[in-house]
Amino acid sequence: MERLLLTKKKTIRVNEDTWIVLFEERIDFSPGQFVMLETPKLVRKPFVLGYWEDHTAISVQVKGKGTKWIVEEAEKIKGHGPLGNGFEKPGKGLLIISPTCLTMAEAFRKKMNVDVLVGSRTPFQIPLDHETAVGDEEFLSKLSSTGEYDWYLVSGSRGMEKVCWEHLKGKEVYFSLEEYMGCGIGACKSCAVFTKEGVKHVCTDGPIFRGDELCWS
Amino acid sequence: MERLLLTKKKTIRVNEDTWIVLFEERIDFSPGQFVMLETPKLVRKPFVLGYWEDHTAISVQVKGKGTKWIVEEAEKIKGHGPLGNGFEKPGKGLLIISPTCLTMAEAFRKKMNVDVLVGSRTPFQIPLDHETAVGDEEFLSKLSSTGEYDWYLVSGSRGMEKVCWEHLKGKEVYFSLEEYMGCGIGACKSCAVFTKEGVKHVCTDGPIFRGDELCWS
Amino acid sequence: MLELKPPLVLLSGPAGFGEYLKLMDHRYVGGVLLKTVTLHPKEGNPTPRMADSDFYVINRIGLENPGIHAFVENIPELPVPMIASLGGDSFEEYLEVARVFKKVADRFYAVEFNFSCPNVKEGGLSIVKNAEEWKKLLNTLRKELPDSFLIAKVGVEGIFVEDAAEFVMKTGWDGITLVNTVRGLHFEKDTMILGGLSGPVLKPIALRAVYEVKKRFPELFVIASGGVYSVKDAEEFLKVGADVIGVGSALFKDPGVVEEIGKYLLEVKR
Amino acid sequence: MLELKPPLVLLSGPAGFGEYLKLMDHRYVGGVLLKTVTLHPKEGNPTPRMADSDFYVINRIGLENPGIHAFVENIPELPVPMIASLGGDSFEEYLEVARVFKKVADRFYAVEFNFSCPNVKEGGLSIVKNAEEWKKLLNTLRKELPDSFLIAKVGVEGIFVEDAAEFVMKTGWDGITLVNTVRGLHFEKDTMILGGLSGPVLKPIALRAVYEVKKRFPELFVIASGGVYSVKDAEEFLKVGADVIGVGSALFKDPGVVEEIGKYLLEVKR
Ligand SMILES: Cc1cc2nc3c(=O)[nH]c(=O)nc-3n(C[C@H](O)[C@H](O)[C@H](O)COP(=O)(O)OP(=O)(O)OC[C@H]3O[C@@H](n4cnc5c(N)ncnc54)[C@H](O)[C@@H]3O)c2cc1C
Ligand SMILES: Cc1cc2nc3c(=O)[nH]c(=O)nc-3n(C[C@H](O)[C@H](O)[C@H](O)COP(=O)(O)OP(=O)(O)OC[C@H]3O[C@@H](n4cnc5c(N)ncnc54)[C@H](O)[C@@H]3O)c2cc1C
Ligand SMILES: Cc1cc2nc3c(=O)[nH]c(=O)nc-3n(C[C@H](O)[C@H](O)[C@H](O)COP(=O)(O)O)c2cc1C
Ligand SMILES: Cc1cc2nc3c(=O)[nH]c(=O)nc-3n(C[C@H](O)[C@H](O)[C@H](O)COP(=O)(O)O)c2cc1C
Ligand code: FES
Ligand code: FES
Repeated sequence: MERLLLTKKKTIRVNEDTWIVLFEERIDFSPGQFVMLETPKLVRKPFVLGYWEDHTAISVQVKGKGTKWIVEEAEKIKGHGPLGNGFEKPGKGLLIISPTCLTMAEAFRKKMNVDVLVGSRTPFQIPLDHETAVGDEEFLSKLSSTGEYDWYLVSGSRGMEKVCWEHLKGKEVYFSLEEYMGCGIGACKSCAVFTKEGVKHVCTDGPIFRGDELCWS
Repeated sequence: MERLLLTKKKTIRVNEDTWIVLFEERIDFSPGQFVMLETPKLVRKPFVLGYWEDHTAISVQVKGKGTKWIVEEAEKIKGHGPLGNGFEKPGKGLLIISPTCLTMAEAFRKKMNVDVLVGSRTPFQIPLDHETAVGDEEFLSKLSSTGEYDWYLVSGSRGMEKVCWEHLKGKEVYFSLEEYMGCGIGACKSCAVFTKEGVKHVCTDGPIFRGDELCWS
Repeated sequence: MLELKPPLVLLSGPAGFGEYLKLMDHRYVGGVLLKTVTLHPKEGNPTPRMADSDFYVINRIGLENPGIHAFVENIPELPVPMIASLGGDSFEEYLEVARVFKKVADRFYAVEFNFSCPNVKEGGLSIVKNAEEWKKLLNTLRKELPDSFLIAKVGVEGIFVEDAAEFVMKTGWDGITLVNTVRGLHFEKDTMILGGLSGPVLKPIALRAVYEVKKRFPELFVIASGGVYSVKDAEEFLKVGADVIGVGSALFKDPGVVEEIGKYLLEVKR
Repeated sequence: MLELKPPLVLLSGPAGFGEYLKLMDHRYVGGVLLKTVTLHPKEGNPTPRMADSDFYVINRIGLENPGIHAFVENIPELPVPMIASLGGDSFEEYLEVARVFKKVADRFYAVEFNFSCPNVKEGGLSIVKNAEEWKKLLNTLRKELPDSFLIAKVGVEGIFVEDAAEFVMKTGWDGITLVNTVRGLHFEKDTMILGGLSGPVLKPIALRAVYEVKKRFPELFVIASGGVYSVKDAEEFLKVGADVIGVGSALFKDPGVVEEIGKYLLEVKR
């Protein structure tokens, strides 16, 4: 982990509200790790690291002021990282992700044997060499017809997580969690997740957790 | 007094930090009156009304965020006015002003018999058909060599006001005062001026006061 | 209950003695809280008396006002309901000001007592800090003005708003205005301005105050005061239970927005 | 006097147990105020625990901490001076936490007591609201920890900071941290977050608090807490008399700026 100063190289639009942002600089990270990036907001914002077109890259869904700035205005971006724990698994895995994890998926493909299912609410604006689904209906049907994998990693909205947890009952499923983060390094205790073993923190104990560790309610 | 919506027509640079801003709309006002204009700041800001190139206009010295916005970014400007009392005097008068009152001077020239002395800290970037002075030294020398007038009106910095009060002792001198203003209409009591008759308010009792009414210290 | 249509008041201070009504459509203003009046006339503080930053307005007007005697001789005539605001520097002054006001009390919809005035006599910061003395004052004022709709205006300093609300309830007052300005210090270049903070800075504080008080005392009438600058702000204060939305320094930014808030409140609260 | 070089501390909470030091040059950090520790371990509140707006950060962490017993068994090893922060839910808890802490007190430069914790036992909002009980607690803690540099952290609610400072002085404490977060309410879409406000929102309030306290008690050691996000902010707090500049939520924005503030303080306060 160190302080970063990243230079935006280019942005690529993925769907209605998500962009891939490529950086000039390379960051040495393990799949699953993230960075905290400074924006005009008061608190740095977390983004999962990945690759695109051979560059270190993130995918950003525009949600508020900070993400809008990253996509539209930023040239240089301060931050710190890589943060959190990397993830590595033998066997064949399926990543079930939202478009904000497209870049992360590339990082997984470099190190692990994975297939990818990307679910989006709005049509994709670039070609992808993954299984894709647009809208809930198509997503659910594709989810039902996936083959068997040794493990699954889900990274998307809260809704997507719940649906997958139901659908993949009994399987080895992991979740990359999103909680509001203040520091990303274990200092502030804002990113709590209540697990069966008690309170843990997404930034230092995650971001990836085994589904059966979590309290589903 | 009414609510205004003004359209910026054009800006003309007067010196290093002052611009004349012309509006499309005409406002019916008396010389000496002002408007409160809305900017991105929380409180509307006062500007003396005047004319330039046959348009209703103000002169704006860029001091902070609000004035910068008016000069550089504004297209439509909300406000209210005209506010304060107009001023009319028979006889021949001399206006001793800073560049922020150039537009006001035009309003006086339309109704009264006045000469104008404009003092600026930085060189003028447009030709003016007034007596001008750049820097303190030239200003003081021109002030000393002005002829006799029936009355004088000073409108500039606090420093300029003091110097003129000293120099023009015994004469009929008026001052257009500047105090921080919240409302411009007598509601908030922020624009107090302590006169020999007690507390008055720049927005409702002024903005122009006779020099011998004021408490000089 | 005090019925104001819309449930929107211009707050004491920024509302002056009604000057802003000239710039607004009266249908959208439920009432005006007049500038606080004290026993003796006050000249107010030296200038600068106000400054504004990105998210607050700070003022140290110093309660410039004509005094209660001049006030009762010369009550403003306004086209909307008026609420008087009274202040004092000591127990005795609050009481005296209430006595003088009594003669004209029926000209007002309600009367608000501003309890954030410095308590000079006791050498303290405000009458609220001495809970027992303040309760006594609340009781005394209630008896002095038995027929008026009595509203106490309090801030977050020196007392917890929950406790203030409890005292106000228990002494038979009708309402509370939450919150008054919080003391602040602002540097304008090298000049220090010590004053009260208004505007957006107060919004989260006032929302919390209204929320906590309404949670405990749903029947207490609450005027929200702090950082209402938009319809969305007004909506948030309604969500936490405010009965009336107060707007103060937003008038300095745009009386038109205040009208919009009034329009919105007329629709949702008809 | 507590000598910190530079006179800059990372404030309790954002500073965690020193994690940010990994991202900073230690020469520019005078000390770290560790996260508040309570008698019993606390799991903290449900999420969301924090949100940020244009001019404030709001948090409702709920004092998640390992409890004093685990803490004293596992004191962080940090490359800069450490100040402990202790909290409690009642008179007895404060006292008990101090007793356990006593064993390891010499490992710390100073100890700060966080007096903004809710006072559950008394059913009140904070121990400060009952002046007599709070004074008694201050006296008791002073006797319990006779050799520690004792700092009281207070907010602006429930008490006037001037009065709080007077009590702290009179009971022989060494310093005061001004101010703790102010209670606020923030809407994140439709979700209400009730928490404490930090960041720019606190700057004018904290400046005023430090100014008023230092004016009355120049000899009282004051740590400034509230909205220091730049060298200019630090400069303003020095002007009003702060002995030490605290930075909290600015860490979330940019640890680099905190270093810059430290550099600046090393220069002006060598
Ligand atoms: C470990 C982790 C990794 C993430 N990786 C990515 C990623 O690769 N790509 C991506 O687009 N997004 C990612 N997110 C979510 C992303 O951080 C938020 O969408 C972003 O912070 C919103 O910033 P904003 O300033 O635009 O929104 P704001 O204006 O601050 O808020 C807009 C909305 O976003 C929510 N929000 C704010 N901060 C967070 C947060 N930290 N986590 C979740 N929701 C938040 C708010 O509650 C609000 O509803 C990640 C979150 C976590 C915790
Ligand atoms: C009756 C009146 C008429 C005026 N007419 C003009 C004019 O015609 N042209 C012109 O350029 N300026 C005029 N001014 C001054 C002008 O209003 C301020 O310079 C302006 O408000 C600064 O706004 P800002 O947002 O740029 O500055 P801010 O960022 O708010 O502050 C910058 C500096 O300006 C000072 N300031 C802020 N508001 C005022 C104010 N109301 N009066 C004086 N100083 C202030 C602040 O103390 C600060 O030092 C007039 C002022 C008054 C009272
Ligand atoms: C210039 C000014 C003067 C004020 N004067 C008074 C006053 O005399 N009495 C009072 O109770 N409140 C006074 N206030 C406080 C306001 O009534 C109001 O409570 C506060 O500004 C918060 O509301 P706002 O954020 O909408 O401005 C004043 C506020 C300002 C800005
Ligand atoms: C996430 C967070 C957690 C906090 N936890 C504590 C705490 O445990 N104890 C404490 O005394 N103050 C705590 N505070 C308050 C800070 O120490 C500090 O007083 C406050 O944030 C104001 O400083 P700032 O504006 O620089 O952030 C916390 C603040 C934040 C933002
Ligand atoms: S984000 Fe601060 S502890 Fe996880
Ligand atoms: S500016 Fe409000 S009274 Fe003059």
